[in-house]
Parts: sequence; C-alpha cells; structure tokens
Amino acid sequence: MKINHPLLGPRNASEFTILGDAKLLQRPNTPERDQARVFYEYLYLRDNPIGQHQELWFHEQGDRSWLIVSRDTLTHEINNVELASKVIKKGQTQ
Amino acid sequence: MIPKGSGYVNKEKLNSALSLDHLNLQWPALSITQSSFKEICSINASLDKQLDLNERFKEEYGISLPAPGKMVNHSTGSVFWVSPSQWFVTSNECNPYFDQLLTKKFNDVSTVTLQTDAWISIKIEGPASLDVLERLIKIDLSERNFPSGSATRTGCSHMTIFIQKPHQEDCFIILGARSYTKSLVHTITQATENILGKKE
Amino acid sequence: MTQKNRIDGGLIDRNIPLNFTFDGKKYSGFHGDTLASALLANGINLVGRSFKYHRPRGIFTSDSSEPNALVELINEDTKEPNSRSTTIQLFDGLTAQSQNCWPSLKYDIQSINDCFAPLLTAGFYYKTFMWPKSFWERVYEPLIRRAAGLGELAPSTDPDHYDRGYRHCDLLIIGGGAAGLMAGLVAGREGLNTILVEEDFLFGGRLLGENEEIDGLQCHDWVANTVKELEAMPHVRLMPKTAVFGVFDQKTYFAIERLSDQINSVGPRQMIWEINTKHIILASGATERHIAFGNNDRPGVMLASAMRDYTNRFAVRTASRVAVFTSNDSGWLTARDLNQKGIEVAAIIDIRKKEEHQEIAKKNTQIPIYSEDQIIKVHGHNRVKAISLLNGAKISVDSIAVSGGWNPSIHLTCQHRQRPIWNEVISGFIANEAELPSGMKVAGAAKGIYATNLVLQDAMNQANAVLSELGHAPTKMMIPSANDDTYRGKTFWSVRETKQRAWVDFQNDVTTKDIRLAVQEGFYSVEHVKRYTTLGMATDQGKTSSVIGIGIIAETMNKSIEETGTTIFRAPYIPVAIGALSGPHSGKNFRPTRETPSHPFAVEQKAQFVESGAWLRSQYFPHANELHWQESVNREVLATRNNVGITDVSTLGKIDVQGTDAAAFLDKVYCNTITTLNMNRCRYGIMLREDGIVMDDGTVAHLAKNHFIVTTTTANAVQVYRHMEFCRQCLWPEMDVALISITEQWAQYAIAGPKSRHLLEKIIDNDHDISNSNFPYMACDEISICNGIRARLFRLSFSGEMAYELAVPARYSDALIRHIHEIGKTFDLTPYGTEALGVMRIEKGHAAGNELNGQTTAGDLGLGKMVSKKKDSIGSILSEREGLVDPMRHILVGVMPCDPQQKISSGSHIFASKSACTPSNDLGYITSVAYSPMSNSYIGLAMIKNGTNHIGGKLRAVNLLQNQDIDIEVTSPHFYDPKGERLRE
Amino acid sequence: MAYSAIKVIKEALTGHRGWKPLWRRPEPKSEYDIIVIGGGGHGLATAYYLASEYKNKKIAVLEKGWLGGGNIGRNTTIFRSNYLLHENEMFYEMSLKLWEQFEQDLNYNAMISQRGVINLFHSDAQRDAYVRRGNSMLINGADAILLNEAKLREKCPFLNYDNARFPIQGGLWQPRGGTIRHDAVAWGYARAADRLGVDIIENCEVTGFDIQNAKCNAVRTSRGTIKAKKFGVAVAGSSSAVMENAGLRLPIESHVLQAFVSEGLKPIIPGVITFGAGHFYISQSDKGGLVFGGDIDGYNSYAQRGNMAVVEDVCEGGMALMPMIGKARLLRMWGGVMDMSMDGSPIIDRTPIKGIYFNGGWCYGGFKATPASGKCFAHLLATDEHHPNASAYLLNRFEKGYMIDEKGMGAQPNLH
Repeated sequence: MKINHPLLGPRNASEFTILGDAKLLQRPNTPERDQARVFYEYLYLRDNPIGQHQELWFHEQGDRSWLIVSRDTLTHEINNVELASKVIKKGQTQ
Repeated sequence: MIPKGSGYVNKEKLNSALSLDHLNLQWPALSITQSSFKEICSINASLDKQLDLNERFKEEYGISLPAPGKMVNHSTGSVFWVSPSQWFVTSNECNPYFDQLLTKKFNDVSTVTLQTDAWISIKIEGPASLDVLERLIKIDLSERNFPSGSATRTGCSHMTIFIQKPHQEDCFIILGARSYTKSLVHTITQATENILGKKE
Repeated sequence: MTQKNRIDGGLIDRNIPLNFTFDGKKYSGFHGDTLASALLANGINLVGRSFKYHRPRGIFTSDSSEPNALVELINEDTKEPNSRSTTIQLFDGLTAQSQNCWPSLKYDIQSINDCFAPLLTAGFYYKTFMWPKSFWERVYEPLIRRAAGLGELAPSTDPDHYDRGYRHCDLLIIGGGAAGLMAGLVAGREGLNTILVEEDFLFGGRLLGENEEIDGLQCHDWVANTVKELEAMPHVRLMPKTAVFGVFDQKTYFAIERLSDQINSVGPRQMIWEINTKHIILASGATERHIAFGNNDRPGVMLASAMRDYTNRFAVRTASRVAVFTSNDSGWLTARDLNQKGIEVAAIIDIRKKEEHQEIAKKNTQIPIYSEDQIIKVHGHNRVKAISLLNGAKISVDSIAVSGGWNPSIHLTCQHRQRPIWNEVISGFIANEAELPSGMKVAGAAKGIYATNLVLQDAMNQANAVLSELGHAPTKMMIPSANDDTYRGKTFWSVRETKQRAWVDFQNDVTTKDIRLAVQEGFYSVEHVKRYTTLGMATDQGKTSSVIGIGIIAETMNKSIEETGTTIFRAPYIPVAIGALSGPHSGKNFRPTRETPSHPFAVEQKAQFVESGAWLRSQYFPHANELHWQESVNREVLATRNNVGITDVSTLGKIDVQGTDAAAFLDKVYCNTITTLNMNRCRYGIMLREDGIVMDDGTVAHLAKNHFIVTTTTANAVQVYRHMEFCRQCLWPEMDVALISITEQWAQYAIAGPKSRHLLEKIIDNDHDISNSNFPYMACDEISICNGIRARLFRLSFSGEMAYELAVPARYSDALIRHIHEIGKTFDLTPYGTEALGVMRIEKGHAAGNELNGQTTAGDLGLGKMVSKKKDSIGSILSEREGLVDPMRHILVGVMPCDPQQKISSGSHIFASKSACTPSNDLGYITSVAYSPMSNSYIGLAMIKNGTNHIGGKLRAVNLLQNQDIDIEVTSPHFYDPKGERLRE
Repeated sequence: MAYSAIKVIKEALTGHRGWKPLWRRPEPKSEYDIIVIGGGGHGLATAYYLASEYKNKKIAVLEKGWLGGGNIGRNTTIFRSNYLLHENEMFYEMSLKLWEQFEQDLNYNAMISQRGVINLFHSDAQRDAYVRRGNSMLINGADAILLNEAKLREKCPFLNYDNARFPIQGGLWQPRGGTIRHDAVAWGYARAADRLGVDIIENCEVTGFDIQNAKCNAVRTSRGTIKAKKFGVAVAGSSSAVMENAGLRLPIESHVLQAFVSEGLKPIIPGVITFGAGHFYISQSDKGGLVFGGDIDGYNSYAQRGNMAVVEDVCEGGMALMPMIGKARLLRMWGGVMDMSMDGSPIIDRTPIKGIYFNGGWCYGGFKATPASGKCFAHLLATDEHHPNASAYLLNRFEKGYMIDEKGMGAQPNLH
C-alpha cells in the first residue's frame, strides 16, 4: 500500500501512522462551558462511509507531517493527498 | 580516560566518545565504515519566516536551503531537508555549542536544537551497495529516482533512519539513532552477508 | 536403481547425475529434473494418500497446481511438510518421504475409511458425534484430529534463514512463457525498466513441454535464445524460481523467490519481494482441467499436458499403454507426442461427435478413435489396469491422459473481489477487462488465447499498449512464425452415467455425489457448497477442482454458469512459507533493541536488565552474596534514602519545545497552566486525551526564553510526540512553536539522596551555586561540569529524596558515569535500577504506568485540582462528563496488609470484610505492590470505589487466582514523607 | 428430522434420499411482528431465541447476500470469556455457558471443542494486568488458571523460551475456551430457527426505513416493502451504512481484520495461544490447518481484504513465539469487516427512532458473543427491557462518560 506524499512522492504506507477521520481537524475551538454535546459528537460520532473518506495520516518515518488522504474505503484507491497545514490554511482563507 | 589517583578532580575534562567509533567491515564488492561528521543541529523556521530564513542562510553560507528530499554541501559541512519548516545543518568542526553558534546567526527567524549526539553515521560504499540496500530500504534508490544530492528520512526494518547520497553513484550514508547502534549495524551486516556471504 | 522409464531427449543434463532418497530407498535422476520427474523416471507413481478416504494417489500434474504428490522434504534436524514434488528442483542428496500414511505408503491402515465411504459423505460430522455429550471431547474429536492434516511439522526451530527485499520497475511481467518472453523482448528492446518473473526454474512455460516450432526453431531453443538476449539487457531483470502471489493496493505486488530447495542451505533459502510498478502484463498462462468419471483418482491418471511435459521436457515414459480421454483437441497432442516416442497409445476417447473433432483427427493415423464416448469406470487399485467405456468397450491400459479443457490463470485479476466472466468458446473463465487491477493488462493463454502465433501477437499488442502509455512508439519487431492451431473443444464436466464415485477434488476427496448432496440439503450458493464439502480448500486451492465444481453445481441446479458464479479468489496464489513472510526478523531480531547511554558501564556493574518497550534498562545491581533480587533492591533503596544513589533516566521521552507561542501551546496540551511557569523552573504536568482521561504525565522545564523541555514516560514517548505534532499542525497552526525530540541527544542521570548535593558539588563547576536557596526544588538551569563540559541540571525527585537530574550531551555519558562513580566512592554512591525506583515511587504514592492505564482521570489519581477551569485545553471539556466525576469512581489510595509479614499482590480485587466475592460487591483492584524497607511491610497502591472515604478503614485484598484473601488497611497513597520535606532540604 | 448417528447410518444405506434442506427459502410476507436485519450469526441467534425463549411467532431474518456470508464466515473461530471489566466478563461468560449447550439445544454439531485459551505475558506489568483479569473471570464464575513458565513448558514445549527478544514469563489459561467450526454456527441457528417458523430471506437487502415522526413502521428492501412493529439491526460492519437510512450516526468505524489459514498439518498446537509481545494468536482446526491472525490494518475498510504490512507483522510474531512455524505455509488470507466501537465494547440498545433496536460495535469479540448477543437482543426486542448481563451496553454511554474501555485506548476505534 502506498501514499503519494505531496512533497516526497509515493511512500510505503508502513512509514505512516493513521489517526482516523479528518473531521478531527474541526475541534470546536471556541468552547462555551455547555458545549459537552458538541464535543461528544466531534470526538465520538463517525460517518464511517462506504466509498470516499478523508483521513488523517502522520508521516512517522518521514517528514513528520500530518497529511489528509482521500481514500475509497471499498476499493482502497487513494485519489488525493495533501498537507493538513495547507488544507487548513485554504480553509481559513475561504 | 581519567588517570587513577589524580589530585584535584575539577581539572579533568570528560572524554567524548561516539557510540560507533571502530566500524570497518570489508567485502570485495562493499565496505561498511563509520562516516565522520562532527556536529548536527536542527534549524526550524519560525512561523511565516521561511523566506527570511532562506535569505539569511544564503548570506551566511552562500547556498539556499535545499528543497524537499535534497541535501546541499557548504564550506564546512552540509544541510538537508527534514520537514516543511525544518532542516539539519552539519559541521565538520567539533563544537558542543554549535547550536548556540547558529542561534546567534538566525535567532529572530528560527529556533535551533543540538542533535549531534542523537545520531550515528554509517557509510555504505561499493558496487553491491544497491543490492544490499534493496533489502533494507523501501524507497527506490536507483540513480533515476535517488540522484546524487538526495537525502530523506525513511524506515529500515523497524527503525527510522536518514538515507543520503552525498556525491557519487554507489556511496550512501545512513544516519541512525544512537540507542539503536548495535541493532542497525547488525541489520546492515546481516543483509550484506545474505548476498555476499560472510565477511573476511 | 537404473532409471527404467528414462527415454532420450528432454531438457535435462545427463552429465550431472543426482542421488536422492525416497521413503528410505536410494534413486538417481539428473540436473533439470523435478523430484516428480525423477520418481517417474524410476517407475514410482504411488506417492501419497488422500485426506479423508486415504485412497492411493499418483502424480497428476507437472506444476504447482499438484493436488496429490505432496511429500515431506527432510534433513537431520527438520522437515518441510506438504512439499509439491512437481516443483522441487532435484538436488544431490535430496531426502524425502511420503506423508499421511501409516505404516507405509503401500499398506496404509486408514485406507479402511474408504470402506465406510457411504457414511463419510460431505458434512456428516455436523449430524453426529453429539451423543453422549462428554464423548465429543474425549473420544470423537481426538480421533478426528489425529486422522486429520497431511504432512507433519517438526516441533524444532526452523533452521532456515529468510530475507525480504523491495524492487521498483516501470513494467512487471508475470509469467515467463511464450507471452511473457515476447512482451519482455518488446519492452526490453525499447529500454523499458522491466522485471520478468517466472515460477519455474526454467523460462518457457508450456513451450518446454510442447513439440512445435517458432521461427523455424524447436520452441525450447527459441526460448533459450530469447532468455540469452533478455539477460544481456541492463534494464531488464529476470527473476526465475519466483512466483507473484499477491496483488495489493497502489500497484504493490508481492512475490516469493525460492533461492534453494535445500533445507538449511547457506544464506537465505527463500525471500519475499515487494515489487512496486507502474504497469503490469499478466502472462500467467492456463492450467488444464480434468473430467470427473468413475474412480478417476487412481494412480496413472494424469493431465494430458503433464504427460507431454514429462515426455518432452523430462524425457520420462510415464506409462507403457495409455488411453487419452479428452473434450478438446489439445488431448490429441499427447497421443501424437507419446506415439512419436514409441509409447503405445491404446485409444483416443473424445466426448465430441466425429465431425466435431475431424480437423485434429486428420493428423492422427494409427491410434483407434472412440468418438462420442466416455470412460465410465477405471479398473485397478494402486494403479490403473483397464477402463470401461460408455459404448461398452473395455480396454486394458496402465495410464489415462485426461483433458477437460483449460482454465486461464486469472487469480491475480480477481484478488480484489472482481468476478470473472465465463467464455463458452474456450469453456473457461477469463478476467473482466473492465475490472482489472489498475495498470494491469492480460496477455496470451491467461485470457484464453491458446494458438502460439496468436499468443505472440497478443503479447506484442499488450507490450505496445504499455509503450504508448509511457510515450514510446510501438515496436518495429516482426512476429515470429509459430503454430496456429486454434482451440476447439466442448464444455464437459463429468460422466453422469458412472456408478462409482467420480472425484472433483482429489486431495480433500470431494466427489460429484458430495456436491449433489450439498445442493439437496439446501446449500445453493457456490460459497455454501465450497464450505460444506470443503471443495477447493486443499493445498492446491482448487486450481484443478473449483471450476469443475461450479460446472457440476450449475448442472445440478440447472442454472447457467454465469448465474452460479465463482467463489472469491484470495491471495496467496500459491502457499507461502510463514518463515519467508517473517523475513530476517526472528529470534532475538524480532524487534531492534535500544541501549541506554550508560549500558556498557551497567554491564560492568553486573546489572540485571529488563525489557521496557524497545529499551533495555537496568532492573537491579545484584552483589555476589545476594541470593534474591529483593535483597539487592532493599539495599539499593536504603542506600539511596540514607546516602546517595544514581540511576539512568535517559529513556524518558524528552521533547524540545521552542517558539514565541511555546508556553501558550503547552497550555493547550497540558490540563494544568504552563504560561505561569517562571524561567529556570520546572512544573509537573498532566496531559489528557480529548476524552478527559489521563494520557501521560511528566515535567515541563522552562530553560530559557521561549524554550521549554517536556519529558514523557518511556512507554508513551512516541504517542505523545505524535499527539503534540497533531495539535501543532492541525489544531493550532497559527501558533509559532517548533517541536523536536532530544531523547537521544541528552544522557540524563538521576542522583538522589541526602548526600546528592555534596557529591554534585564535586562535579559541577564552581560558578554554579546549587545550594537549596539558590537552586530550590523544581529549579533548572544550563550549567557546566568538569571544567567547562556543557550540562543541564534539573532539581526533580521521583524517589522523594533530595535529588537532581544531571543531563549531558550523550557523547560524555560513559565518561561521566564512570567519573561520578569514582567521586561517589567517598559518599557510598550506589547504582539503583527500575525495581528500586519502583519501590520508592510507590512509597511516595506517585502514579506510574500501572495507574496511568488509560482508564483513570486526573480526579481518580487525586490530581483533579490540576485540571484548570480558566483555559481551554485538550480533554478539559469532556473530563466534566457525569460518568467521569461520579463519586463511585475508583480513587487512588494506599493499602497495607494488617499483618506486615503478609505479601499482598498486584491484581487482587478489593472487597469489604465480610462480603461475598461477586461483581456487585467488587470495590476495586490493587495496581502496584512493593516491599517497603522504610515501613518494613508490603505496601501497595489501589483504585478503590469512593476510595478516600475508606482511608483508615479495613477491607480485604482477594486474589482468587493465587488463593490469597488478606485483610488490608486503606491509607493515604503517600506512605513516606507525605509532606515532601526531604526533597525540599 | 433430528440428526444422529443412527439417522446417518439409515441414510447411508438408503442412498441419502432422506436429507432435506436445512432451511426453507420462503418469499417475504408483507408483515411480521419482528424483523431482524442481518443473516449473520447474531441475527440468526436473535431470531432463534425470539422464537424459542420468548415464543414470538411472526419473525423474519433479512440477509442481503447468502446466509452466513459476513463475519461469521470470516473469523478465527475462537470462543473465550477472559475479559477484564465486569460489564464485559458477565456477558461473555454467559455466552460461553450457552456455547456449552449449543449442540443439545440445536441438535447440530458445530464441533465446539474446549481445548483451552492461553494468553502469554512477558513482563511484570503484563503479569499484574492478567492477574487482575484472571480474578475478574473467577469472580464472574468463569475459569482461570495462572501458569508460570515451568507449567507452560509442559503444556507448550514448542514455544520460544530460550532465544526470545521478549522472554515468556507465563500465561493466563482458560481451559473452557476453545474453537468452533464457525460456518456450522450459522447453519445450526438457521436450521433451528427455520424449524420454529422463522422466515429466513436471503438476497434481500434493506435499502431504507419508513419513518414517521421518529417511529419506524416498515423497511424497504430489494424484495419489496415489509411492515413490522420492531426492527432489530444486527449487521456488524455495515452498521453505519444501514443506520444512516434512519438518519443516525454511530460511535463506530468499520475496519478490516485479516485472518489466515495454513496448509493442513498433523496436530501440533493444542489449544488457542495469544502472543503478549506482538500481534499474533493461533489455533489448529480439526482438519489440521493453523488458523492465525493479529491486528487490524488500521484504516477504515469495507473491502474484506487487507495489505501485507499486517501479514508480515503477524508472521514475525509467529516466528518469534514458535520458531517451528517457519515451515508451515500460509494457504489463504481473508478479511472481515469489524464494527470497531469507541471503547472496544459492544452496543445492544434502543435507538432514538421508536421501533428500531441496534446491536453492534463488536470489534474482535463478535464471534464468541454470538449466543449471548442473540439472547440479550431477543430479550430487549421481546420485553423492551435490557437483559441484566448486557445492561451496560448503552448507546448513550459515551455522551455520559460511562465508557467500558478494556484496553484503555480511548476514543480511537483502530486502537481497541
């Protein structure tokens, strides 16, 4: 299995450690005191789709970057890999 | 070493010993030896200061910071890319305060950390180098994909290492973590013996 | 023993005779033989026994799809079970023995099972062995288990070495037959970076066994020339004796190379290659199918193509009088080739009408032909003696060459749940071109193209397609002239009129009756039939039986083949040794070992080491007169508490945190506040997971402006660093902070005890004042030692004594530890290990690994106040959930046995004095226990429901597993110096 | 027609004409009292207990593919009750007791063989954890024995005691654990349920729920719409996909767990052995194949297949633990779709939609839980009360902070 690192090219998946759904990027960051429900949904509920899925992978044995990998959970095809920091910057500017 | 029964102790300097200081394994088609560098520091560009750091580095060393997966030599050592905001700078002069020397030069645009003692460095040289390394490293080290001046971090049988090809065709440098010295040397020796048989 | 069945010709080297032993008898063969061909050359055909009925089995094929001829390859100290004699390359001194038979191959007791065949139908065991209940465990199952299995695994360590490698190319060609070699020529001449993989020890595939011409040359000469040309090309790599067994994601292919068939050979015997490629040409050819007819499992029945291989390639006469039973033209080639070699062919029995096979019949002159006829029964027990035909004829023969058509080898196209398509013209399944694995093209017999000239043409087309995708012009090569007999045949599965059992799966003894019974019992899906009858679940993975099985299911349920469908193809294509898959990592090299900077010195001090993750840490330092480790540990604790002790703490994770937002960042990852930490001061920090449970604890040292050093536990160092990088890059990218590990950079020693300061003053250069007033508890600073050597000093205490942690760049670590021990002699300095450290931290009530078990909150550990309410940090919100602040949660307390001489043990559960040991009465559990020399009693830390309210009371520590039930007293977890006065002196 | 040795002999003498299909293939009716969605082990067991224990009549099991084609046909056949936390141990011990009467209850031999399960430990900390676990087992009425190295050498002489990277210190042994012929469990429950009148409908995929103001009245399938009062969803790896039709997101991720079988060998591995210093567990089937496995791949997957990194990791673990295994050949590798929950423990509960009940989140424990899951889910469906042994398996436990976290790995499914 290989992940095409945006800066370093295709790398064996054994160099990476997977965390999970990329929705973990959207931590509720202005928490009012009573936001337990929002935090519960953020941390515990998952779409867990059959098909396209955005995931967070850490390049443990590489450049120690967090990547967002768009992968198909049925065919295992990977169609996009980006640096998480770039995606967030894009997100902030939109 | 500290001579026995010497008088006032404070005058004694401590002996500096690398954990890998006598590696020399020879086969007709391959040699595995300890490669020498004296100091390494990590230099990390501060937030949004990457271009400034590159400018300051060019002024200081006459070369720009290398692109991802690359290394460049400078007058007293080399520098190689480590992560989107981090490079390792090496020096051939011994100086346990090498990080403070770099901090003075690039303080306002970066942060610096001494790394020398964390790494051992092994040189693998000879026509059989690719045959041995294809049993240890998963990335394509052929000239086409890993030309001279390449350097990157990757896996090597359950360990994490840097692999570099500083200048010529069949000569590679492997940087491994200090505590893994014995395991890394054994793994490389085992792979070589599997191909070239027991060393002389 | 002369090789009585050896004939002239063949691709063997008669100048290199090789001796081998089978079942104790000595024979000889030649270089280029397989064990199977050498056995046949010596007149041996009975080589095995089937799994269930233990019927005699003969050599059936000439490749890895062999279901019958499995042997144990042996040498003095081990054996390799279930080895296919059809693929073992003969070597001098080879020793093999038959398996799954007792006392001998000829007279096997268990062949008695065959007499009870009517009882032993498919799935009979689901319907019986149920009465009396206890008999299953004691009688029935042991009998079944002893009778089960084929070969035997030697219970000793596998002496062989294995290895693993990684290769990269633009084009991977799987299969070195006509199609593979042709594609290799086209790609190679265009300079493509190509790997050509072939399972056999010779390239050529079917061409090695056929008798036809290419470009005017004998086909195996064309093969030899082509291989010579390919070997000369620098960017083409030929890999014989290598089989691709698995297709994985992103065009990652796995293959196994058999470097040697000899056991315990010098260097690795087998190795696994991971091949990364952009394009793939699957040229895996096809395997011949047999036909199910009465007693078709007798030794002497062989695939028609295999008989041609043994005759043409291995120069072996497999029989004296042969009958050919075929549903297609390729069966006739066996009659022609054997006839040419002077072997009598008694009959060609073709199921087709006369006019359907008249094309091929023209080339046959003397052999009697039986059209529209079938074999309904085979006579003979250990060897075919005669056959009875549907139209009444009875012919005495000692061998049958059977061909029921061909199965294209499409396994590698269907390992990702693709389903193949039925092609009636060639009566075989081919790959669905729309669902091929990415980058794969199929060429030649693997997609049902059998005429050699069309195979060469198709291979060129596929190679040209790859060239154009890579931007090369198509080749200008001409197609070599070759045989153009197209495939003609009729789909035919089994002889319906036969009364005897007709075998579909020879190894698992699955007959057409079993399949019909399964359908009768309601198992309609092909997956159900496979699992109920175990069809195709033998070591050949149904290569010769699965397709016939599907055909018979379709006939039985009168459904089309398409509707019946296939079972799922699964990796590996051929079975792969577990040793090979483990590569070079066995024994002590299972995982690498990390040594602390002071390891050499510790060895000299006779330290006992203990594994701590990948690290080896000193556990304790026994003196010669100490008989039990408890003695050494007590001494080390008392020496430290009374004088001074030293231990290596370099394995704790150390992370350098720098940047203008470093403090603000640490406020986010630690639940307590870091921004209020003054310069040159340290603070104990707790890191929560986002769910509010404690992830790790450690110290934060504010060493300089915007420069912090964070320590983690040894076990969590990697996870904590990864978590902090997630917070830095993904949650708070707007912060100016950089992280890098310095665990390996700095060696760190803890020096603890009342004399620690005096000892250190002898080492630290005197411009640093480490008196209590100037360097109080929790201070830290950059200093120098031994006249200018760079160092860092932290006033931290895990032992509870006055203590310092001295860190130096690792280059000085060995010299420093020896120097300190030299100076320390006058202070009775004692090295102590992880055991003594454990005793002291339990005496102090510090939570460690056993308490930070991923189930405890800061409140549970008595540190609830540290979770700041004034700022947001990871885990703070969810740490307030009802279940995490429930008063009935388990709370950290101390426990001591009421009778100090009694030994309490970790893992005991806590109950009230008189209550029964039931789940509802369970009050908690003991996490850590140690013998405390300070309170000369065993002490422990425990998690007890509503624990604080039990302090001062009595409970019971119950360890049913080790039959202990001890009265305990619940105390504060801080047994020793609860107010922490000693570490502040 | 009851199965027995006499019946087998009688049929053998009369050409086997008397054997009937194990279960009927009825057309789906328009309405049932209770519909169980999912024809795997848990779904079939639920239907069986609904019909046998709770005397429910109009029950249907809807299976999208062929019966027993999901995880029940793709696991490593192990059953045990050696859990750490009481909330789990009481449930899995109930399951083990139900396994012990399976053959007598269902008149079907699933070859349930109690050859024992040994969990090895390699450090003091691991030993302490297993002592705590062993005591939990004994407190819940299960059996547990602590083996030191000497006793272990007697039982398993082939383990690597002398040249190990992580030396073996001992093991926690549960004699009553063992293995079961997994397919036979599905067929046994299907046959028994069918004989009690349950309609088992294959090739019938649920594509939607008919919900009005948070109450479900019918289910839309590939074979028409079917009404019912209660719907029990037991679809393991497909839980999120099915419950999405009811507008619910779950605390579950679906992951591939690979399993492997070797070529058939003469008996050499007595019972089930799990390696404590790596990802490897193994047992030997009655047919002689070594059945072994290790960790999940780690990424979400519905592909029922994995990659080689896990295969190599498992084989390295196997060679480290029992170096004789090198010569055994891996014959076949497959994968199941594990419904990994957020704390490693399952969910058997009502849902916010009235009439829809959910059973899922089984991680690695699904196969061994089959009988108890069926009984407890039937109890909930029949009585609308939680069975006492499954009272902690609530859907809202994560929001309230009552996680049941055996391994203490927190809200990351691929670590459980």
